[in-house]
Amino acid sequence: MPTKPAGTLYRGREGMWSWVGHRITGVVIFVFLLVHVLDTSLVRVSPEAYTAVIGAYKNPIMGLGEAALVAAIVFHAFNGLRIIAIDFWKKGPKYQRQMLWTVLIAWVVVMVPFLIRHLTIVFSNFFGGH
Amino acid sequence: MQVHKYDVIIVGAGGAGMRAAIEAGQNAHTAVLTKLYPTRSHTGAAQGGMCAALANVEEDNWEWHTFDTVKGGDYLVDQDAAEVMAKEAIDAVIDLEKMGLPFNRTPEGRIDQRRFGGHTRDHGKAPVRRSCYAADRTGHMILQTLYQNCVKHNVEFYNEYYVLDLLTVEEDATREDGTPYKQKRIAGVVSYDLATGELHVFQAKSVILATGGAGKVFKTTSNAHTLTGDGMGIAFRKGIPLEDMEFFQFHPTGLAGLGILLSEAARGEGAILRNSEGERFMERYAPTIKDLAPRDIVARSMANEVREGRGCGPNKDYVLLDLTHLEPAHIDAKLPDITEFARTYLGVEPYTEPVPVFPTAHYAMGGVPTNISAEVLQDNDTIIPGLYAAGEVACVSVHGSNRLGTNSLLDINVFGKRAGMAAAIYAKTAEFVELPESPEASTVALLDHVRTSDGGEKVALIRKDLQDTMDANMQVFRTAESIDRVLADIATFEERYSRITVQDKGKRFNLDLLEAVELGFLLELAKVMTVAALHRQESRGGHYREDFPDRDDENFMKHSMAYKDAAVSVESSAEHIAGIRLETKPVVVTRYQPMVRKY
Amino acid sequence: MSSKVIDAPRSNSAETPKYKRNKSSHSSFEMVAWLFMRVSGVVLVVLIFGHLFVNLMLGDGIHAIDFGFVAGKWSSPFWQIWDLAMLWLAMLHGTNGVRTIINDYAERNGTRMTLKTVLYIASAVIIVLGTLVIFTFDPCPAGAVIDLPSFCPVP
Amino acid sequence: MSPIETAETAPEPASKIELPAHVGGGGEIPTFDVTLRVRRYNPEYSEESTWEDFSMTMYGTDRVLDALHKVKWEQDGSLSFRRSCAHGVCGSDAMRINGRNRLACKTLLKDLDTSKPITVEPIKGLPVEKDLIVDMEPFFQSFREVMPFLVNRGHEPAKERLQSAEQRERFDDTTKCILCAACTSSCPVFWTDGQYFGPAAIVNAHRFIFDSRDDAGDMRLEILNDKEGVWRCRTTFNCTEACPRGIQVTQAIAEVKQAILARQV
Ligand SMILES: Cc1cc2nc3c(=O)[nH]c(=O)nc-3n(C[C@H](O)[C@H](O)[C@H](O)COP(=O)(O)OP(=O)(O)OC[C@H]3O[C@@H](n4cnc5c(N)ncnc54)[C@H](O)[C@@H]3O)c2cc1C
Ligand code: HEM
Ligand code: SF4
Ligand code: F3S
Ligand code: FES
Repeated sequence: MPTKPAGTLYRGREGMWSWVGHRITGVVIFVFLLVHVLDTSLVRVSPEAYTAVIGAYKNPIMGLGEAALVAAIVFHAFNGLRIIAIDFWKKGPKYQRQMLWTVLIAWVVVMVPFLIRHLTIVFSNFFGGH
Repeated sequence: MQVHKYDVIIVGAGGAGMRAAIEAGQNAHTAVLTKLYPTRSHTGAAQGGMCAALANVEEDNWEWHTFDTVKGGDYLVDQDAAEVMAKEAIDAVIDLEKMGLPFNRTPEGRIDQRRFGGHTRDHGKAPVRRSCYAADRTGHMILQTLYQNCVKHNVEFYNEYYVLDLLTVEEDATREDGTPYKQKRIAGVVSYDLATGELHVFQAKSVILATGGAGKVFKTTSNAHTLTGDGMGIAFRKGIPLEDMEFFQFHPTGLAGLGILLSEAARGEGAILRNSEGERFMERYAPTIKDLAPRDIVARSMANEVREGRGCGPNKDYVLLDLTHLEPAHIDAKLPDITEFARTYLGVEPYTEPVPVFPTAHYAMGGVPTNISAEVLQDNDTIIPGLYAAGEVACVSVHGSNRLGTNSLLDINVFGKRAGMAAAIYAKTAEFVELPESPEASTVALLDHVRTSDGGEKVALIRKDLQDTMDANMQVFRTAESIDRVLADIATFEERYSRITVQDKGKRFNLDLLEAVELGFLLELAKVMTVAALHRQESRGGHYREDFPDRDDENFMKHSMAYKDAAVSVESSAEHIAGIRLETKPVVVTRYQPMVRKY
Repeated sequence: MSSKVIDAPRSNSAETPKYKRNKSSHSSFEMVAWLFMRVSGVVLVVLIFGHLFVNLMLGDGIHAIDFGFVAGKWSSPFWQIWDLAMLWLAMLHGTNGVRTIINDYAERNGTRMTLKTVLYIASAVIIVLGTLVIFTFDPCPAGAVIDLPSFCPVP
Repeated sequence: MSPIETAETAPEPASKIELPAHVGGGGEIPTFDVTLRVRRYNPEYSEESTWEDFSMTMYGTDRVLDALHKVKWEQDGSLSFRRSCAHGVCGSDAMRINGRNRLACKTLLKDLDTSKPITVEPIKGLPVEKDLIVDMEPFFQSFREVMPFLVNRGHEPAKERLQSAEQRERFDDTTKCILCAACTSSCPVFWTDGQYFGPAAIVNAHRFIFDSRDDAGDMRLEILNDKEGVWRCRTTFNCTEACPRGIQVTQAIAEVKQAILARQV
């Protein structure tokens, strides 16, 4: 029996792909947040447990993950502001495409210095050792 | 097969059908059967406007409007009907406004009006602003507004139901003078559900035909693929006459090769026509009004240029509509739609390049004869109780031999409303006519024949050949020889049609099958048009006979009435065509005696 | 002519019954939720960027984070409120976002209900837990083996 | 808009001009070969749908609709699709061409990449009936549910109701809708469960909500405040990109959202 619509992928434009990105980053952040609250709660259990878990964040794999998370948050945040502008600014819908480019540029502008700093710390500390 | 029972059945959901449905739906148990979703109807393609002597922007009155209509139709108009239409035009427009139609507005907030070809003040003294419009989408707005109001009034629609037969019975009756005759009565309709391939019989006290035009008998046409003259064809097969079928309007400016309409408003804005030599040829044909001459004259002039070798393009088969001397801003403001058509479909930029155009088959002036109450006539004056027709399928006749621009949107509203009201009133008192025994039998036979016939002929090829010969021989110039050629061709098409093969044998959405059925109607109508054109040995309005270039009021100031009649043989027919009997009907003249038609 | 088999399209079969619109809701919940997403979004930009900046960019970045860092922060009511607001807003914002996504993609009502129940429970647990942690947090627990923040009384 | 001017007010054009060579004659219309890859589906024979390729030679002015006709008329009569006006005003033939919703009659072949097969599929999210034909009932049902008609409770004037040109302009954009469903069936939210009212219904509600003559705006806003109403829009702009009439659909939806907000607070 036929079940679901099939065929080629709908070739949406910027608007659709930015929404796909927004949705995925939203879920990613949410899942992280759940975990993050749980691990932070360990401070209530005992400082040792917390330190142990936080230690796990300090290896380079997690460091990279952390970078990805920040990338996701920054995109989600900026694009969220774009969506809000589309909703409330009269000319928002007209300039949605331009605003998306602005979001992406702002994302790069924020991410580059952050990555430089963050990754240096992550890797220098790992290799340099404490 | 299922049988349904309604007081009123409306066939067609274009402007005429839905205007009728709004009236009938509120007063009687009504259903609308339509082969397209209502909003797909071709009324939505109309651009220019709908005229009424509102006098919102300058002095005007319905009497002038009547005169223009009569003169525009080259005096073949039934003047009582034209008077009704012009009078009720004002209410028709106001009705639409109250239903929500977003007309353009004057600075005072009233409905704005603009000029259109042939509409004049005080019997031809000067152009008058009579056309009410909504940008260049008047037809779209009318269709949408009517559909919206059908939704509001909960009108029942059967979408994608093709009506293929009228159920009529004949009773013996006597006229007042004692002569016996056969009185036709309407019992209902038979329709084919596209989705399932099932037949449904609808029994009804009143039936309104509103199936629109038949432009697809021609190749180059502004009409939709679906305008195959079904209503006319069905009525004709039931022995109901068709009136004035030789008159078909060719609109001068269709996109070359495609037929897509570029509104008359383009020339109103100052666009001009040029031939391959860059010459503004209308100066030769109509020295005073040039490019703004009436549609029939301009169309003939264009065709003549092409015929004399001054056409443009690789095949020298079109002329050019030149807007390049107009300001781009002006074009954008006034003609956004047509410029978009030119860009989209021909890749021509109207700001800088002239647009290829050629006359395009546009409007059937003829159709199922009705009186001013939209009642269908079975002969010159006997009505068929309960059967109504309105819109392009009908011939009231308010358009005579040449329809004025904007008068058709008016026609569908005025006579659609009249038909709807009359049908509901009739249904209140009338009894159902008993359905004939196995009412669907002839439709089943028709479909079975089409489905099982296996001679290998392709429907699309026959249709193309028909359209080619109609374009070549029955367009703006006609002669006895060219008409004879068409008749000879049609004879071969009929023979080929008996040997068609339909590839799709399924039941679901079998459009292949229906295209074959529609071709049957087209062939029938083409033949009627041609025979009637052969008979009319004069030139009048849209019908121009090169061998008889003048109007002949003495012999031909009358409507033609074509009947399907198996008793007519080649020998007994004046036109030597079997199966069609031609009669005439007098024109109703009230105030305006025929004059020479010049602008 | 070539032809290859692909999945059949969604069709009007028994499994997908004739189109039926859900009963209308007659409440403005969706509007409030929508509005909340925007308002909380704007506030979250400040809260989260501040949070990330302080945690990841200042000082030694992520490596500066340890029990002492957290304890130091939460000893000030300013950061307590900051993080509390962030927790609540982000959780409500994220929960509502995921609720939307479940509404969109869960095809059957049963699945939809189940997923949403799980979501709400999880969110409630996390919010309650987080709140408790922030308020009942003791920066200087007794018997700690590791270094405690310097402001703690030496045991 | 001011009334149409006549030729007298427009500049008088020259009686004769030089035409560039390419308009006066000559200039072949280019022809090219195309392959249409059409998604076929006919539950009478199989519950599976298949891709089928058709090759043909077409002209520079041909549209996808012409190619489909050529297939139907010359190669396979059973290929089924809806169409009527053939110039983009009736809304019959919205379909997914190379992955995007368009009207077949408004998409010229030459504007597509003809070196690869052109894919043609039914629009998404509505039940497919046969080949490119989908069941439009859900779509029209949403349309009907937003009360798409003028409601006026005031005193009926004898003549027309007055409306200023500015008031008329306010909802001009949304009067252009031809109900082709290209927007609704391009909306990722509509695809999910088909419950969302969809952009077309909102566009048609907008047309009346912002009509100064109408008195039922509140009721329509209430309808669209539903959980399947405007709040489900995720501003993906697929609808706006797909609309063959160039309606600013997302903008219209935003205006309706704001109208609901303004009414509640
Ligand atoms: C491009 C163009 C521009 C025009 N511009 C103007 C203008 O500016 N002003 C003006 O006054 N006029 C204009 N006209 C003319 C005018 O639009 C039409 O004559 C008029 O709209 C016809 O309306 P109708 O209701 O009779 O038919 P249509 O609107 O054509 O409707 C026909 C209906 O019948 C149904 N139908 C047909 N056959 C069957 C069947 N077998 N079974 C069931 N249902 C069937 C169809 O589904 C459809 O709903 C224009 C025409 C064209 C083509
Ligand atoms: C940093 C500031 C943030 C801003 C400005 C922001 C903004 C937004 C906005 C405006 C929306 C609504 C999108 C729409 O209706 O189409 C949204 C959706 C969403 N947000 Fe955020 N958000 C932020 C942070 C977060 C966080 C921290 C989370 C996770 C906990 C999150 C998870 C989500 C999710 C899951 C959605 C739903 C996505 C969807 O429906 O497609 N957001 N966000
Ligand atoms: S808004 Fe545009 S895309 Fe949507 S139905 Fe109307 S015309 Fe089609
Ligand atoms: S595509 Fe859908 S999500 Fe909104 S912007 Fe258009 S309705
Ligand atoms: S056929 Fe009418 S819109 Fe394409």
